[in-house]
Amino acid sequence: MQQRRELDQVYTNRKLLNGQLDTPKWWLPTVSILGVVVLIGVVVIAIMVNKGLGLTGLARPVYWGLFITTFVFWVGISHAGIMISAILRLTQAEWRRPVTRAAELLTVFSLLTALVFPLIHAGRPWRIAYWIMPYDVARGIYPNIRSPLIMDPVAISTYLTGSTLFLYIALIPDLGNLRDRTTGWKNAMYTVLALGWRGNPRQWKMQTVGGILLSALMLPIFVSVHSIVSWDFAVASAVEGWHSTIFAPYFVIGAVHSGVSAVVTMMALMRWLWKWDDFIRPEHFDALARLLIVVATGWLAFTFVELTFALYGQDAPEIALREMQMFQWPWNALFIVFFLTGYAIPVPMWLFKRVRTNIALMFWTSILVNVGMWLERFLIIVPGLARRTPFVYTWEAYRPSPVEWTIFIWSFAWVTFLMLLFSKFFPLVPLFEQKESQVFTDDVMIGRAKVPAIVREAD
Amino acid sequence: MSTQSILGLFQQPEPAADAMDGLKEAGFELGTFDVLTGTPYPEGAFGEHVPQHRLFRFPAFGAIIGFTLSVFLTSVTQLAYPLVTGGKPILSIFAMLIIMYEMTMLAGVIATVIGIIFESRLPNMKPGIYDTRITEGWIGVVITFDDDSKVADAESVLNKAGALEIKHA
Amino acid sequence: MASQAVAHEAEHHAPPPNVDADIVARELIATTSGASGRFKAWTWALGILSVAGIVALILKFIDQGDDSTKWGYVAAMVSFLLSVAGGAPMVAMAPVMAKANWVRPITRIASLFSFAGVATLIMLIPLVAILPPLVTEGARRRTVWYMAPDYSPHFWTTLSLVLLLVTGIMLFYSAALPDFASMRDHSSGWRQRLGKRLARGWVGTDSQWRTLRMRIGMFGTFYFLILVFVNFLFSTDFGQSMVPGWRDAIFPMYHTVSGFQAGVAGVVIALYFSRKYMKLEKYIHLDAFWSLGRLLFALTLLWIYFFYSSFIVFWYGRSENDIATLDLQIKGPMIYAFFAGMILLWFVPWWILIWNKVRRGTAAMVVGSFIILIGLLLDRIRTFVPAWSVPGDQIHEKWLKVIPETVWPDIFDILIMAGGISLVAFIVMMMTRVIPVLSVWQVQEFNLLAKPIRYIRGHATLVAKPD
Amino acid sequence: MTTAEFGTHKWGMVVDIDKCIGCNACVIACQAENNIPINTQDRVERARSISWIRVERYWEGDFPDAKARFIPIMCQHCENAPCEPVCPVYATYHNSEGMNVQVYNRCVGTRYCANGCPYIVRFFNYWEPVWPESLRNHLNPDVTVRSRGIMEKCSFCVHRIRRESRSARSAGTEIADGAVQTACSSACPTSALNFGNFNDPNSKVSKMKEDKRHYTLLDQFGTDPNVIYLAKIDADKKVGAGEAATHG
Repeated sequence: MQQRRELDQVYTNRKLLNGQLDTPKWWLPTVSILGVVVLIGVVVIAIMVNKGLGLTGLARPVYWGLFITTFVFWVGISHAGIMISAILRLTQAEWRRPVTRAAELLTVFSLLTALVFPLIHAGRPWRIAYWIMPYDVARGIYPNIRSPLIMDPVAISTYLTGSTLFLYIALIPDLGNLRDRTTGWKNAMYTVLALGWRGNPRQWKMQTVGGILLSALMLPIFVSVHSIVSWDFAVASAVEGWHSTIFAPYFVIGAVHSGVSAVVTMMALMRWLWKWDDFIRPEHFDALARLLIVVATGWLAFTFVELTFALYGQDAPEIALREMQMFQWPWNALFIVFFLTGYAIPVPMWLFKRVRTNIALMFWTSILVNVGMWLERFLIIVPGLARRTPFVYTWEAYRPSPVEWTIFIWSFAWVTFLMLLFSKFFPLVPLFEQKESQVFTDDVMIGRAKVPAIVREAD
Repeated sequence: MSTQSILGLFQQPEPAADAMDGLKEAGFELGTFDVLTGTPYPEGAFGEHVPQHRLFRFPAFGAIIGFTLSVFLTSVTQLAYPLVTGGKPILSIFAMLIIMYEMTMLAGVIATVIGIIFESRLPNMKPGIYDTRITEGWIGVVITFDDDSKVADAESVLNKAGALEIKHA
Repeated sequence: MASQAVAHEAEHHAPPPNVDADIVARELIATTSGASGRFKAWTWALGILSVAGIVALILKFIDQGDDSTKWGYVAAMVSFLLSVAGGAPMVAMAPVMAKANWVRPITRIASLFSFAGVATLIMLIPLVAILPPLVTEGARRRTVWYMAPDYSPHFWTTLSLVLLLVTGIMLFYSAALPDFASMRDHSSGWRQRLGKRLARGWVGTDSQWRTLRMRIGMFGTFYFLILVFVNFLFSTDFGQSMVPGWRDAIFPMYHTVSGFQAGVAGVVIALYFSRKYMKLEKYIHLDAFWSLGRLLFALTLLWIYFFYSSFIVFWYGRSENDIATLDLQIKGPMIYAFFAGMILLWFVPWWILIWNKVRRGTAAMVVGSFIILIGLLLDRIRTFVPAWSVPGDQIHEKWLKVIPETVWPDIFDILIMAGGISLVAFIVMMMTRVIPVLSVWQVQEFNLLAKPIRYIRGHATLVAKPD
Repeated sequence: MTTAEFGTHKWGMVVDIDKCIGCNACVIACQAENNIPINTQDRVERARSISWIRVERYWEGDFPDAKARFIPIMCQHCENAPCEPVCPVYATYHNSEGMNVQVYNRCVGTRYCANGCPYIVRFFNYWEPVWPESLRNHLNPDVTVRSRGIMEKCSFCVHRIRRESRSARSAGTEIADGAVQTACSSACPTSALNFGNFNDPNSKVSKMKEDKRHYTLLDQFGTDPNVIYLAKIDADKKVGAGEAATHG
């Protein structure tokens, strides 16, 4: 079995580094097409900043629309990374190994994208220097830390910094691997990045202990980020649909739901694009789907409690709002789609092992989930503002403008673009974790049955 | 006297472990010889001496620094610019708590990362003797000497354990 | 925390060797009989206390049955018992779902707690009788039963609690079948007869095992769902809806999570004592304490998270509802109970359990668990006592106009609380006489699946992960 | 905490609904005074019109005895304003004279404040404001012209207050009661809108707000507004008539 593993490592290197050592044929065309889309998006953003937010569909009383929805959506997606790599690392789930890095990447890039939206949705983005770089000692003007819009950047940048560093630490051994496989300028680059990695026990121990410690530290941040995002809405006592104490955990579990689904989507793509069939295997999808069933059901429970307590007050405006959200055109249609795609279609399907191990089905169901989760945020934010309370004297619904839709599409193109660019230079599957799982897994014979087993270090 | 080191390469963990044992018997003191692997092995798998580390101090220090900084930042910001908003107290502790929390965690994480890099003795621009096959699953046993007299018996130990190749540097 | 690394070095040794299956069965079944004198004394004391508590409950009902404002402490007690006795079996379930090996030996001790649901039920009965109807003097108070008939909260809460008890016992029993069988084979006297009757002809055929696992999974899932539902119903009907302005969507979840926390704490305590006084060091590994410690730590953080989530929203939104709630619960007379609860439920355990060394030991773990339980009791008091102290003619108002007086516990309340807690302990202790405190077959399975091995030169454990 | 305790003035308004005839003079006056861009048909249709004060019309009772009611609504200058704490740049805050002020050059246009406001009296400039050639020279020099991308709202005609306080200071006197009038209050033909200082116990507004009929809008949000409304007197209701007799 030693023999087999030794062969395996060469093979693992060859397969998992195929993105870096030799470029797949589809790579360049895809990246260039995405690049064009990204460019268009950037141009549209520039036009909007230049001409003004009149180009959006926003109108009183709906002052926040597609941008904030998409912002929340991407922050939600960013919860994939730490969910997979931290929680599953702490619970020592073996099947996390091939997806940890991709998940962390998704975190980093979706956060980068999310940060764009609050920026461009402001009336005078150039003035936001006041609160991204806030400490204007010269004029004695300081930001208002009581505002959730200050807590947001703080939390998100904390999360972004943390997960970027986390990503890098976990990347070092693979950088060492790449250094050994490359020549020329690439070799120089990897040599510098690998910081002179050798793989002696001390370094490996730091990898394991440090990984666990970082996970434990990232976990509370992970929870806090989306909670703070949810407080953007929950603190507004005058908006019935928003002012709910359950929002923090409700948003977090919703984020995990959409984030893990996004990871599933990405795993399927990785398996197809880079032909990593023997590394990203059906059992990984199976495990993730099991996790998703639990998460989705928990999320449904939170949704139920949220709704119950919205109506609990039995105040006319609140009930009117919920009625609008669920039974009035166009919200009712969106609500039905949201419920079907967010829960009613995927979760019952995942109950069958045949679906859980079918990559194509998992791919599509996970995409459905994210459609639903985006709609959920939309249905919380926009009808919440388009409420029909006393003194709201303009009642027509908010309709997103083409500009908003373009920028919305841009965000997806942008994330994918960054992912592919990264995949050109760094492995998407952590090689050393892959090899470690081969060292640490074994088969034991119990009676006649061959059972997969894991080596746990004794301590 | 010149510090030099030799690297014995093995394909299997067992002979590498034998080599480590042999080196112990041959009276090389711990720390002068080490094992290089392409993947983490369970602790003490090669009978190597498990390295000490003080990693857990770093996040603690970082958190303390971050916390003090955040207390200073948030409170001074509000006191230096005392504007009343929404009837909230000038020093709104419950709003401050959130930012204090984030900054504490951030400093903790950064300190931990610094700690990991420092404790794994990186960055190390002169890693010393190495072989690229180690990242292909080979296992290297590296011995460093102060005096060249012991090179020979180190080599003999490695050969006895069945080293496929011995590199000098 | 650096010292942890050193300690880690010190205790870096081979894992404890496995014990043969037949020895496991004999030794574990031996623990049921031959109770020590100290054990007997404690059981008697607790039994007397419980009886006293029940008597006090009856007397209180006769004496103050008409005045709902006096019953806050009983409500708090029910919530507390529901948390401990209801939450503990979850400790068995959740990791089993995650196929964690360390939990196998201790599932029994956790599921024993479900019998203590009897105590919860006993405490609930007078409360149900006293709970004000939905409609008082023509005005319907705010509940989750919008237009439902008047008896809904009373009926459904009781029913769901009974269901919880039944499901818990079924969960226990379906996992206990093989042990009854081994009692039938290895013990004598009434235990043997009991085993004979309850083993239902268990011989351990393949199909029997399959149905057993299926049953455990099924009842476990049911138990979880019902438990969440009970927490939801009780916290809303016997808590929130008693206060006009109290509208806190997170509270049911808060109640559930702190319930799990109390459950884990209870299990840790039970584990500690059975390990110490039944000489089960061989079977209850420190690994179990370690994992439970991490679980407890996470739940401790969750508590403060849930609390803060609701608090910050109240703090920003200044609507009457929010202010009324805050004034009643933490600004009002209950502020001391609140802060004490916060310190004991979050800060102290957090600071104790953050140390890996502590989580690897037993003594500090059990201290932390006791602290958590005390904190939880205080927390329940500060939520339920003010809630019930709202006069009956106000509870259908839109929001709370005047903060009611603090209700101090009278002699009845103290007796009832002491009785309730000791009743739980009493029931669990008695159950350990009936059936081995550790599940025999699961200890055997644990030993089967986890083998200490030599990995090249190092020591390790090989843990099999069957589907 | 509230700012009324420090600072000599606590400006506020008392609106006597009973006197309001819904003539919209206040709206026009405000529009002219505060350089508010013209609400073209397009802007009104897109729900992007700006009116710092508006007169809402609502019906009471059913046909045939339905009654048309009017209520002028402007920024309520709440003591516990939901709009203030959410602004990341202190662009809106509570000043020492009890007013909820909007600082245009700090505003970055997150529109968070507008979401928080239950009275919908905050407005966002979606475009650069434009006036027809004929009106270019009619702009009020005391009032900033708001550029696009920022919020604006009723300022209680703060420039008038400043003018009066300046002249009073130079004269070495206090601001006399009634000396400061907002554009709307001075334009109101029936003096339904009354502006003054609540800190001065014998100012007109302080007296008026003691009226039995006084109430504030949406008090369930606990915003504690500085705009007090006096309820409509219904001639058919005997009780109301009695109150009306005591308070002219």
